[in-house]
Amino acid sequence: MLPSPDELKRALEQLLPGVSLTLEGTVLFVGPKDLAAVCRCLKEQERFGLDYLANLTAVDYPTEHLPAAPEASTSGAAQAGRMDVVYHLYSMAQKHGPVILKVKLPRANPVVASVTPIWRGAEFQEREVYDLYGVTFEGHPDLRRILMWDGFQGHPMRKDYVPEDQDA
Amino acid sequence: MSISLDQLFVQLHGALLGALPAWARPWVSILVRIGVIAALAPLIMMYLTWIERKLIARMQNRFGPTRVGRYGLLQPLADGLKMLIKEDIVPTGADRLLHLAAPILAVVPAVLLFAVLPFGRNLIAADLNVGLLYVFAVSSVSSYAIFMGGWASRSKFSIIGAMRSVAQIISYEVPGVLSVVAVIMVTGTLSMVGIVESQAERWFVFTPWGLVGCLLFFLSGVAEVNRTPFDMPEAESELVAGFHTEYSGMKFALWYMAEFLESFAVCALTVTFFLGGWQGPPVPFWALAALLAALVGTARLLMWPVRLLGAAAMAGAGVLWGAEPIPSWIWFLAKTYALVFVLVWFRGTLPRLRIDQLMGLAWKFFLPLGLINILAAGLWVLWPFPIGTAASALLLLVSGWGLVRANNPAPLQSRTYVFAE
Amino acid sequence: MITPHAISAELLEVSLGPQHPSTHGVFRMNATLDGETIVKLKPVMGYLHRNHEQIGEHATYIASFPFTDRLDYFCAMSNNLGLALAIEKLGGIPVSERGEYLRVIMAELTRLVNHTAVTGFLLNDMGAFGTPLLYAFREREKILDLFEEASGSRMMCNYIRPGGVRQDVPPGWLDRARELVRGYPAFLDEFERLLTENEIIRQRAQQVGVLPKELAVSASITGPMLRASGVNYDIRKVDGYSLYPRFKFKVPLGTVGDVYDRYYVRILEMRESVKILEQALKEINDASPSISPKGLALVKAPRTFRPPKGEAYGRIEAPKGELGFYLVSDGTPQPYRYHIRAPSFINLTVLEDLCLNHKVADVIIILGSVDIVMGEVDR
Amino acid sequence: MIGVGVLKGMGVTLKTFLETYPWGRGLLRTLRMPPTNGLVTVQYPDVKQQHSERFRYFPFLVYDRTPDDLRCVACKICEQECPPQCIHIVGPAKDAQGRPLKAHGRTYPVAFDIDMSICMSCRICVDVCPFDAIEMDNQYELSASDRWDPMVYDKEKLLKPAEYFQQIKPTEAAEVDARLAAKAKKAAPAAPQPPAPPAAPPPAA
Repeated sequence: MLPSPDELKRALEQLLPGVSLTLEGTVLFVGPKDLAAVCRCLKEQERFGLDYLANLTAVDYPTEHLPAAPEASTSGAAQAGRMDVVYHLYSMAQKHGPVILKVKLPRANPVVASVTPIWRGAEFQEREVYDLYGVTFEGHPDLRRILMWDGFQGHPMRKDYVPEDQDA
Repeated sequence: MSISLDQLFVQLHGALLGALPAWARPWVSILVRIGVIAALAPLIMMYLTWIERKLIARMQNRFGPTRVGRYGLLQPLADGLKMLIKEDIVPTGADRLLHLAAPILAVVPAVLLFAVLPFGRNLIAADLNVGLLYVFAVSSVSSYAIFMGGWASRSKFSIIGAMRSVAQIISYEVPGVLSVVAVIMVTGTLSMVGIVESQAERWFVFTPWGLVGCLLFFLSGVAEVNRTPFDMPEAESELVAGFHTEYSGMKFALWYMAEFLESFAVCALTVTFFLGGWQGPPVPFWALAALLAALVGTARLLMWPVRLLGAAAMAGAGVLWGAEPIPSWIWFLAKTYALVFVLVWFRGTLPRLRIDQLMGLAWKFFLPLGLINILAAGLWVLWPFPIGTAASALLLLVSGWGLVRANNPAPLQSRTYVFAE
Repeated sequence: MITPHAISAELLEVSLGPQHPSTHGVFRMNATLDGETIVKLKPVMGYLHRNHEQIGEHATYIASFPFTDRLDYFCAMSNNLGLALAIEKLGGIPVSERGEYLRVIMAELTRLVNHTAVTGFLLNDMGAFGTPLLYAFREREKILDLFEEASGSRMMCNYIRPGGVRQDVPPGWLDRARELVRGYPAFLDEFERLLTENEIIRQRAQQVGVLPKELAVSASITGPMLRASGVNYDIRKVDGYSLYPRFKFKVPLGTVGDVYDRYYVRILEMRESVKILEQALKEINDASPSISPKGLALVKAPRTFRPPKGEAYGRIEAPKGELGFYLVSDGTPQPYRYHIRAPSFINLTVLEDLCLNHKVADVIIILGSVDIVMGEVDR
Repeated sequence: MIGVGVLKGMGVTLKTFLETYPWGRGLLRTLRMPPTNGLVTVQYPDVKQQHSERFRYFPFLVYDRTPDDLRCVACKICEQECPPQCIHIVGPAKDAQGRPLKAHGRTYPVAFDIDMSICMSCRICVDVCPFDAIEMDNQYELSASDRWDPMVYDKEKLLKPAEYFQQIKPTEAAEVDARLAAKAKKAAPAAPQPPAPPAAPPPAA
């Protein structure tokens, strides 16, 4: 059986001391720099066994602001807007789930570690998020645009994207 | 002079020559033969396309062509017209001359093959005493044409298709020839007429070595003319259209013509070598005439005067020649079209092999079986009836089984599937 | 001694698609060939991209239904069901019992439609000139007739709604469905007689494009493709959504994970679907309306539906795999985020792994066995 | 046994082949073979497929007695809800002072256009219409030689009588009529509206 989000958080904090985790409802927010470690732990620990990344996507919040992030070393406090990357994890072996992970990223320069080395299934989904939202996944083997063409400017799923022929 | 239905065309030809001065006769005779073949070949090709489309459609719960003419009978004409008025496209950077020459080079040998087909008793354009060699010599030219077309198209799909084609044609020619060697050995002649006449008592297909040879020859022939299940060079789902991807209009039609004429020729040659050619059991002609009259008379889509006239003509022919046996050329055509049906049937059912499996089949299975078949034919000739037949049958069965085992066509086992709750 | 590498040839780059008879739409594979062998293959997609997700974020929840029909245009009904499930989760809409039965019936009929068509396409890709495909389409038409009677459209059904289905089925429909389901096993027998045991098919499909279990799980492969590799994971069983726990059915699993297993697992799944349909068509009753009152209100006035702030991920076992809808609500009639987890898009992840060291001809049948529909891949 | 699979498959195609001819069917029946499908193609322009009552293709506007008595009141709900945004309504019609004009007691649209090339026949406009003024047609042969003008259907082209609706979709029309009758009964006490104002649009030619 999968532990409840609460227990999950506690278990993770025990296994990975110093990891930044916050729980909002059923969603577990992970600090961007801890993501890879948390994911690896969730996949490899027998009791979680989350071997299946069902869904990976992003949500754009241009009007919400990142709280004073622990890694405030980036350019000052002026981080207008945030970008969430969402992971839905299940276990195929133990048939449980989902565990919902989210990572809050600064909208101006969203960079997060790629989970493709952990789950191959993230390969195309991360490319899609990169293409449509402009989130850069560090460590992705082949991060290119996937749905839009190579020379395309901008990221069409961002809330402030204006299509070229709006009036046509 | 009474007109025999069997010798109808021969007698017409004779009558025409008889009306001419002696010096003109050989020339006119040659011209008539060329003219008949030149007129016949496109007609055969056109209606082969119609037959193929109709038959495959029926195997797939469809009607096939129905719009142009009754039963879609004028569809080939409409297709030809469409091909003629289509734009002729040559890809940029293609070799224009070879691109044009290739389809022509493909059609010529296909038509040349018709010169030695024995359509009926005394009904052969040129009874060469090396007819068999001529057949193989002429038919192998088509691989040049295909490679030429593929190379000249300057397209990757074309060149892959052309390379596959050359490999395939050269590979399958060997078992094809080997299976006929047995026939030459038994009949002792290379002449087509000679081969047919030596089957007067027994068609070769009814001997053990003949059955195997027939299958080998027919399947190799199917492979040589790139038909399903061996249609690798123009594998639609992989190579778009293979070597003729970049052809359009009349050039494309010429490729098709070559393909269909060669498939007809393969069927006709199989009939000649193994299925007794124009020989047939002595069934009286009236039976066939009655059948045809009934068929025409009950054709629902034809207008009634046409049906009446057609049925009357058939009945009249039955009355006139009813006592004669069914003419030799009808036997020949009937057998050939039966094989054409098999070709179409293959196409309507079977998927295609992969190129490496195809080559494996030719070199690892057909070639050794062809060689053993010659031995079997030798045994059949050497010993009298029951022993020779039994010995050759036994040899072929054992070696066939051994070849299958030796090749071990890999994963032919059935699978088991688990059902989880 | 000549080693295989002693004779080296120039590599040939071939662009299979986007205009190609066997790429199932405008899909492109940039293949690098060594002779006929694939040494590298990169899928290129996006030719049909229309940013469905953004359209969904500007439309009401209900207005997205007709667009989901066009995702995987073979399986409009199950696409509708996926979105309906996500909306029900988000807005807490109860579903009427008859509505649930009708949804299960429609979803399983859709599975029949899809698997029949895809096995036909797969055999067509192997070179069987149209015959299996046309037999498959012949049967598919009969199911589409049923869809038309119920929803008014053959393929773009737009039928399932949060809370049930948009309209009850017309009188007599259930009897016609029962008749079709009764006749379906006979068709499957004929279809299998046609080519399942065929030696050429076995030569072509067995041991080709083998997908190992571990890679399948790690690469998020779902649906028949996953089960052909022997992983027992069927969302109908795992999540038990809708009424599926009520029905007895089994999950067929392959052993090798090659093209042949993917073909045959689909045939076996159709047989299981027929079992589900038989049970559902037997048990269905008209004790409840086909849509719950709350759902009906939604059909009549989509703009009144303002789900509370929050998010929901609804997933179903669509014929091609896990179809997920991720919805984020900000309390307005339009979803704040509308994301589709498209099974055929993610199943393409392993295409290169499956194709390496195979021949060109194998690429085509491997692609056919993955079962993609570009409307869903490109969205 | 090698070859059996191939022969089985060829048997299936041969059987299908014979099944498409009367004599072949007779032969198969005498051999006690179960019947299969035979020819299933519909010869389209000559023979048309029978469509079910619910078959939907492109909406039309319903009017009751005369074409100016259309049920649409130009509330623009369908325009708002249409997923591909193919409906364009101008109205409701107003006089010079900006007061709404009425015909048969109802406001009416000045213009009602549907772009046929955008419409995807999803039936959402019918679902959301509170007045049952728009319904789905079943005519599907609507091709035109030009993408622009002929494909934009204006009010005149969209208007069809209620009898037509009753004819193509009797069950649905009966439901709608019952609903409208109930509504009319409820509204009956209200004062009868004045007759159509002069500014009413001319009925369709």
